[in-house]
Amino acid sequence: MPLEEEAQGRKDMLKPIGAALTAAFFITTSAALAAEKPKDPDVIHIGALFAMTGKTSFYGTVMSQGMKQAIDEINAKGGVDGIKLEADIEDHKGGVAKAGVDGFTRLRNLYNVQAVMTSFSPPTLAIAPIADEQKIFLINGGGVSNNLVGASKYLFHNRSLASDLGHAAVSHAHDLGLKKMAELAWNSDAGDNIVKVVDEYWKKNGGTVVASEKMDVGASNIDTQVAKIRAGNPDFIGLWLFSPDPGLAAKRIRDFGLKVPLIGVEYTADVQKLGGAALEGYEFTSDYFQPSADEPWSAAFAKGYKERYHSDPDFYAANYYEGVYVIAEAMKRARAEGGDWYHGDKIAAALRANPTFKSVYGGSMVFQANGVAKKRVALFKVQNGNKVFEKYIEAK
Amino acid sequence: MSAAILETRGLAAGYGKKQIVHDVDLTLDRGEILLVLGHNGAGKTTLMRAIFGLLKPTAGEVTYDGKPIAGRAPGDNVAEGIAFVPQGHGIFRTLSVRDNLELGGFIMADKTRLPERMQTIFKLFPILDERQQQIGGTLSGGQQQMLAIGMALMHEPRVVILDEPSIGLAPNLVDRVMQSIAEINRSFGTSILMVEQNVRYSLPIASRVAVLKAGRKIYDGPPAHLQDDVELMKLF
Amino acid sequence: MEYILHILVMVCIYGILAVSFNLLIGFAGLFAMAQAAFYAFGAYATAILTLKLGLPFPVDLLLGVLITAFIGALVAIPAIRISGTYLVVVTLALQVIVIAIATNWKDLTGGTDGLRGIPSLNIFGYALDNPGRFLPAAIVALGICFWVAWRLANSPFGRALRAMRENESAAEAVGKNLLYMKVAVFAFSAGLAAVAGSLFARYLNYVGAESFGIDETIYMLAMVILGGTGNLWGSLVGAAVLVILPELLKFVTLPTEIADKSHLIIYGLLLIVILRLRPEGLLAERSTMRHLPHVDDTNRHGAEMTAPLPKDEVTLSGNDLHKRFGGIVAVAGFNIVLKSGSITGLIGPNGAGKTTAFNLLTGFLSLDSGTITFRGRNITGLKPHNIVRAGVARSFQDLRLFTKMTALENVMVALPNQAGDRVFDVFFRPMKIHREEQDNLVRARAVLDFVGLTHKAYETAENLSYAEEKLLVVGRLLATGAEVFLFDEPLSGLDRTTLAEIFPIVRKLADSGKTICIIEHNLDVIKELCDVVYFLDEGHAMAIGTPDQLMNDPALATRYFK
Amino acid sequence: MDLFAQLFVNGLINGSHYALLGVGFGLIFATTRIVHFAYGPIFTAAAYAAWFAANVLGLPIPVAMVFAAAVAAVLGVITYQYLYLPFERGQSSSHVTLIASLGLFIVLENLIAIIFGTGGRVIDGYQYGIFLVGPIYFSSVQLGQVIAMVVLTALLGVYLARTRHGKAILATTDNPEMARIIGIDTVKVSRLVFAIGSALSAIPATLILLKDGATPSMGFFAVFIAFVAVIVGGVGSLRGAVAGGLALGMVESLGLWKIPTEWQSSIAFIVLFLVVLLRPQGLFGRTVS
Repeated sequence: MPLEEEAQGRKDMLKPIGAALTAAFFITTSAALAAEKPKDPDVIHIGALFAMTGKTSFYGTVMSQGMKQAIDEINAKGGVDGIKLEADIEDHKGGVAKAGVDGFTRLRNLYNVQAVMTSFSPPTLAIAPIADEQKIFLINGGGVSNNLVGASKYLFHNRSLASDLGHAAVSHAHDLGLKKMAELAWNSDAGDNIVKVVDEYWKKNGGTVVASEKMDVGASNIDTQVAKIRAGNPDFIGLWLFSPDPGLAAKRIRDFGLKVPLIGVEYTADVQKLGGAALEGYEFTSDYFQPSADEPWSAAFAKGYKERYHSDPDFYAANYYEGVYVIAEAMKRARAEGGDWYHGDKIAAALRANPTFKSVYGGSMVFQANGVAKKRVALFKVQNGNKVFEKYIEAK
Repeated sequence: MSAAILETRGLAAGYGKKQIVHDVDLTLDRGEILLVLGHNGAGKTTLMRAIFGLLKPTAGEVTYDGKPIAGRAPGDNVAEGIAFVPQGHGIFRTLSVRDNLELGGFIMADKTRLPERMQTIFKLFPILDERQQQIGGTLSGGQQQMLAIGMALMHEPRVVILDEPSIGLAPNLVDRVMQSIAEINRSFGTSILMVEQNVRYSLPIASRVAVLKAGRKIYDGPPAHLQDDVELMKLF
Repeated sequence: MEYILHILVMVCIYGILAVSFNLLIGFAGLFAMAQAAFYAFGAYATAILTLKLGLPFPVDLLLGVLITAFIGALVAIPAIRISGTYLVVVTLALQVIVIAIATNWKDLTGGTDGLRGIPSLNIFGYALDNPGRFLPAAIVALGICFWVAWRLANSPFGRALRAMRENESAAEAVGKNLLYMKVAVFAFSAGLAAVAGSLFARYLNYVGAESFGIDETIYMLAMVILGGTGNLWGSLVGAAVLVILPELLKFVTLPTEIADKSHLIIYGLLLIVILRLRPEGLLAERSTMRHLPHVDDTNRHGAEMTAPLPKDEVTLSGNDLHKRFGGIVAVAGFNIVLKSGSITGLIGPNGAGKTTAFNLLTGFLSLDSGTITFRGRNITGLKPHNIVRAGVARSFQDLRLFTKMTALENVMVALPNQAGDRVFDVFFRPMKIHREEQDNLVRARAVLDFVGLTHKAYETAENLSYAEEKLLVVGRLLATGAEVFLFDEPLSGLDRTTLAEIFPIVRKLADSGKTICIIEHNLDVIKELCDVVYFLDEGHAMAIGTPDQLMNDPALATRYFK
Repeated sequence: MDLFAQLFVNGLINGSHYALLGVGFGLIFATTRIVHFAYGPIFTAAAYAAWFAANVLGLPIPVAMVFAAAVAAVLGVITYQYLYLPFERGQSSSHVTLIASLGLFIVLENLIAIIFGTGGRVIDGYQYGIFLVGPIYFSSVQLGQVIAMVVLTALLGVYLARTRHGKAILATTDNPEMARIIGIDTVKVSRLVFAIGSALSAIPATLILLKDGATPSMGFFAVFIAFVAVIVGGVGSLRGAVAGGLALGMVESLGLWKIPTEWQSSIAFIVLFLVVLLRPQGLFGRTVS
């Protein structure tokens, strides 16, 4: 990568940080001067629990790619105050609690990991009590289950949860004046959580749910579900599914001759690949932002990713990429406090002390008291095989 | 060329740790019916299986036409003219009589001769002709045994090994089956190695008899001598 | 190091699972592929009972075990009717259905999100909330579960289980209640798996459906097969190997993208290689009799085993028995009366219905019509094992020995009224069982003496010679302590010398007042041995008389004797 | 009523797919008595082979299908020769072979994920035709699934009944020892059924690729449903596998008319459970003693 460009990227990425952030920086730095000399580890191991094998190992691939890109970038710039980062990735086999605990225990014991990137609900919920006890900083950029909120006091999320995404999606449908909703959801925590939120909102606002169908994660045969949805004669169809299933669902729905709007919460390259033309006009809410010239960090990330992995970054790659930066930044701040800083609780405290972080999607994100980063949820529409930003949706 | 077509020398066989047949010498001469008598558990079936290659002998030799064949795959033995009729239902129970017979000629190189062979067998067992399309498993016990023998004859074997063809048959049928075996031996010149328990019906057609007891041969000679041997006859 | 402690906790949990599974697969021969479902029941019971009802330890554990054991007992019911591949798929289906329920009954189970916040185990205010603290508890639990399984496997009940595995009908024919045994072993296996489930819930403080899927059952199956079926220590070894191996493989450093997948590939290959090298498992099955003391060969004789009974009393009688199979009449209007102290022969051509008659008399086939009485008591319609207990035992033409058990075990398993056949007594009256085992050992040795197999007592049945097998059949039948013995061709295939050994045995039995009925083809034997002979053809008795009378009957001669 | 008609058609289509999977798996199972779990990843490999042929080599789809069948057949034969046969020769119990098969399942599935990546694969630019007959929808691929099932099972039926090799297969299925006695090389027959059964799996695999795309884990469901179809229909019967597959597809589809769709994956197993309990030999099976 041309050094010049990289330096430029770094300069750009500093710009959007507001004055408050700069002020905070000064405060922490001055505090550090007063504190004792920081006790540093030789290497900072950042752990990860991803779906490296099994049905959903697609996620593990993109998440680990985003993560490693960030780590390499940060190391290239000298790491965290000169300490290099290292990624240690463990496999939770697509959300198996026991595998998650196995991996988590390894990470802590073999690498003295203090910060772990996690994904999927069951393993995250299973490690949460251990994280509490052992004071390990956790950050989740993938799981959307509302149950994750508050599972551990050290658990943070740099992605919007199901409630926010689903809420935004149906409030948009409501704005469009649609009345009859049919929904197709994953038969999993992710799908269930959205259905719960969405149904409640929709019924409260005078809509009817004409069909509420479930599909297994990665199921190939959803003709029955689509037939039942069609029989409900809906005004629109909510796709509470995640990659790559919205693509498959859209295709099958259009095949069946259903022309009503499709509104969902997910869009990735795989979704587009499987959905193809059927996705034209598909609208979805996401906390993702289009990499563009206006958002130099986004653009730099997307470019770097493409160079490394020969494909466009996914939303999930971006989140875990961003997550590493959050960890690194929080560590920097914790280290600035001096002393025996290299502990998950210290890192979490540093995050809570100043919950504003730069987001790879542009602007900044603020971690709320419940650990969830408040990101702007935006509405996109697929046009000519590309997503086009429409508007931000305020949570109501 | 020696008179023997099939010969074993010091043959031993068994299953796992259990040795069942010990050191058996048998000689089947061309054109004769060698009857091997013995009770349940005497090792008759094990011996036949070891000769035919369904079971690997643990020791000893088997020669066919002077050529060693011990431990060879059954398919090779069939191809060279040995046929085996196993105990019980030696047929394919889910297939028709016709299919069974055709399968009996599976290794025949010249498939055009199948119909002709089948006619020969129908002549021997007319009932099979009548029941060509019937499924094997639905035949009566006697018919099944005839079919089993018919299958073995399809590829014109020079030696037929029969393992207790009388088992499970009513006495009048036993006689009928034995007569057929004698007729096969007579009209086709097929050498026959037959294992039996039923002395009454099998002895009359035998050219020579061997007696097996606890896996060892205890007698080998003409049937007449056996009948005279009171002690031996008491075995049965 | 905590990591190692964690792995050891996992070894303990899977050790319990593998041991419990081995009871079903290895000992009872029941290939039920729903073990992870039982595991799930235990885990969810603890999760739900502690979270929703606030029940304290060990109430949740005990309730969970009881509920799961009950469900296990229910699963035994299909296992009565079906076996082999069909049992595998039915239980597999059950496993899938249970997990679907766990996933879809969201109010109770939390769906795929699962249930979290299950309280850690707390022993006297000391929370077992990390691997180091939990491990002792896990070891204790494994120890207890292993002991329970071991006790069961090595009890008379375990012996009966193995007999059932070897041959169900033969086990029934020596008086074993298959339904009871299957229900009991399923209940125990499921209950033990539930202990593992409860531990799992307490250890992880979290329960989710994904932990109990079909791949878990398969994982446990691999542990049992790899360790060696029918060997409980093997299951522990299997569990340890299959828990530790994947962890070790993680130390094989590979590029991130392919590391975990490659580890699985290596794991799969190693599994195949180990199975190739040791197809019988790492630890093969051993006779459970080894721990029994050998009894001195003091002169105990069979004579003492049977107190003489009064003779010439009618014991077993069958009246107007009928049985059809589809369109074929097997038995039609058969009447038979057996008397104590006499030997009755049953002859007739193949297909005459002799064996069918035995099957009817002993409950192995149900009658179309007719009645069977034993000493005036109507025993029509009783299950085979109850008929044996009433006093009528039979042997099989094809022997049906328990081939992988020793001669001694073959006999011991057949002894009547064993308290050790009841799982309650196995656990709650150990001294009684111990004494009884000593007595039974003596009795079994006496039976072996009686049939002349003392020197083969510790030989596995499959390694016996044919004649010895036949003798063992007789011995096993004697051991049932029945009054009436129905022998299906006990003498065929035996040479003169062996016959000479057996004749006095049979005669002695009759002299002691036992009732004996023999199916036989050998007329010499009939002549020498029998008091009365029934000539059976076309499903009923064509003639009854002394051997001489029948053999001189010209009508019969043309039919049968020629 | 429209819904019912649509669900009926769906059932027929999916049933055909299941039936074809069942026929391939069942042929192997009935003849060799091997519970060939690795049938799953071989099915997956066939889908990827078709993808490779069509997308990378640019071959037309029918040719890609044939290529996939060839790849699957080779994989099947290799599996038999180097995995199952040594176990068979060592006289291992069927359970040991089953675990070994699962081991191979793990190996192959992960190998495919490493080679082809974990994302889904579709044939670029392929668009199937869509038919809307009144209220009933189906696509050309789905039509293909039904036609493939009818044609291939008919061909297989004729092959088995009429040809020398086919009869050798039937004979071995009926009684392997008797087959050896009449001179059939049962090892060769096993190789043959592994080749045919695996090649058959390539057809539904390619159709699924066209319909939904391929993923490395697609084989798990395939082998399971195949196994279930065979047991429901009755082991050792071509008719049974077809009937079992169709019955499963129908019950699953029509069952979901009233049952919530989250139970989709369990319906087949509930059917299996009931069928085996009530009629252990399957719909068309004969009791195997």
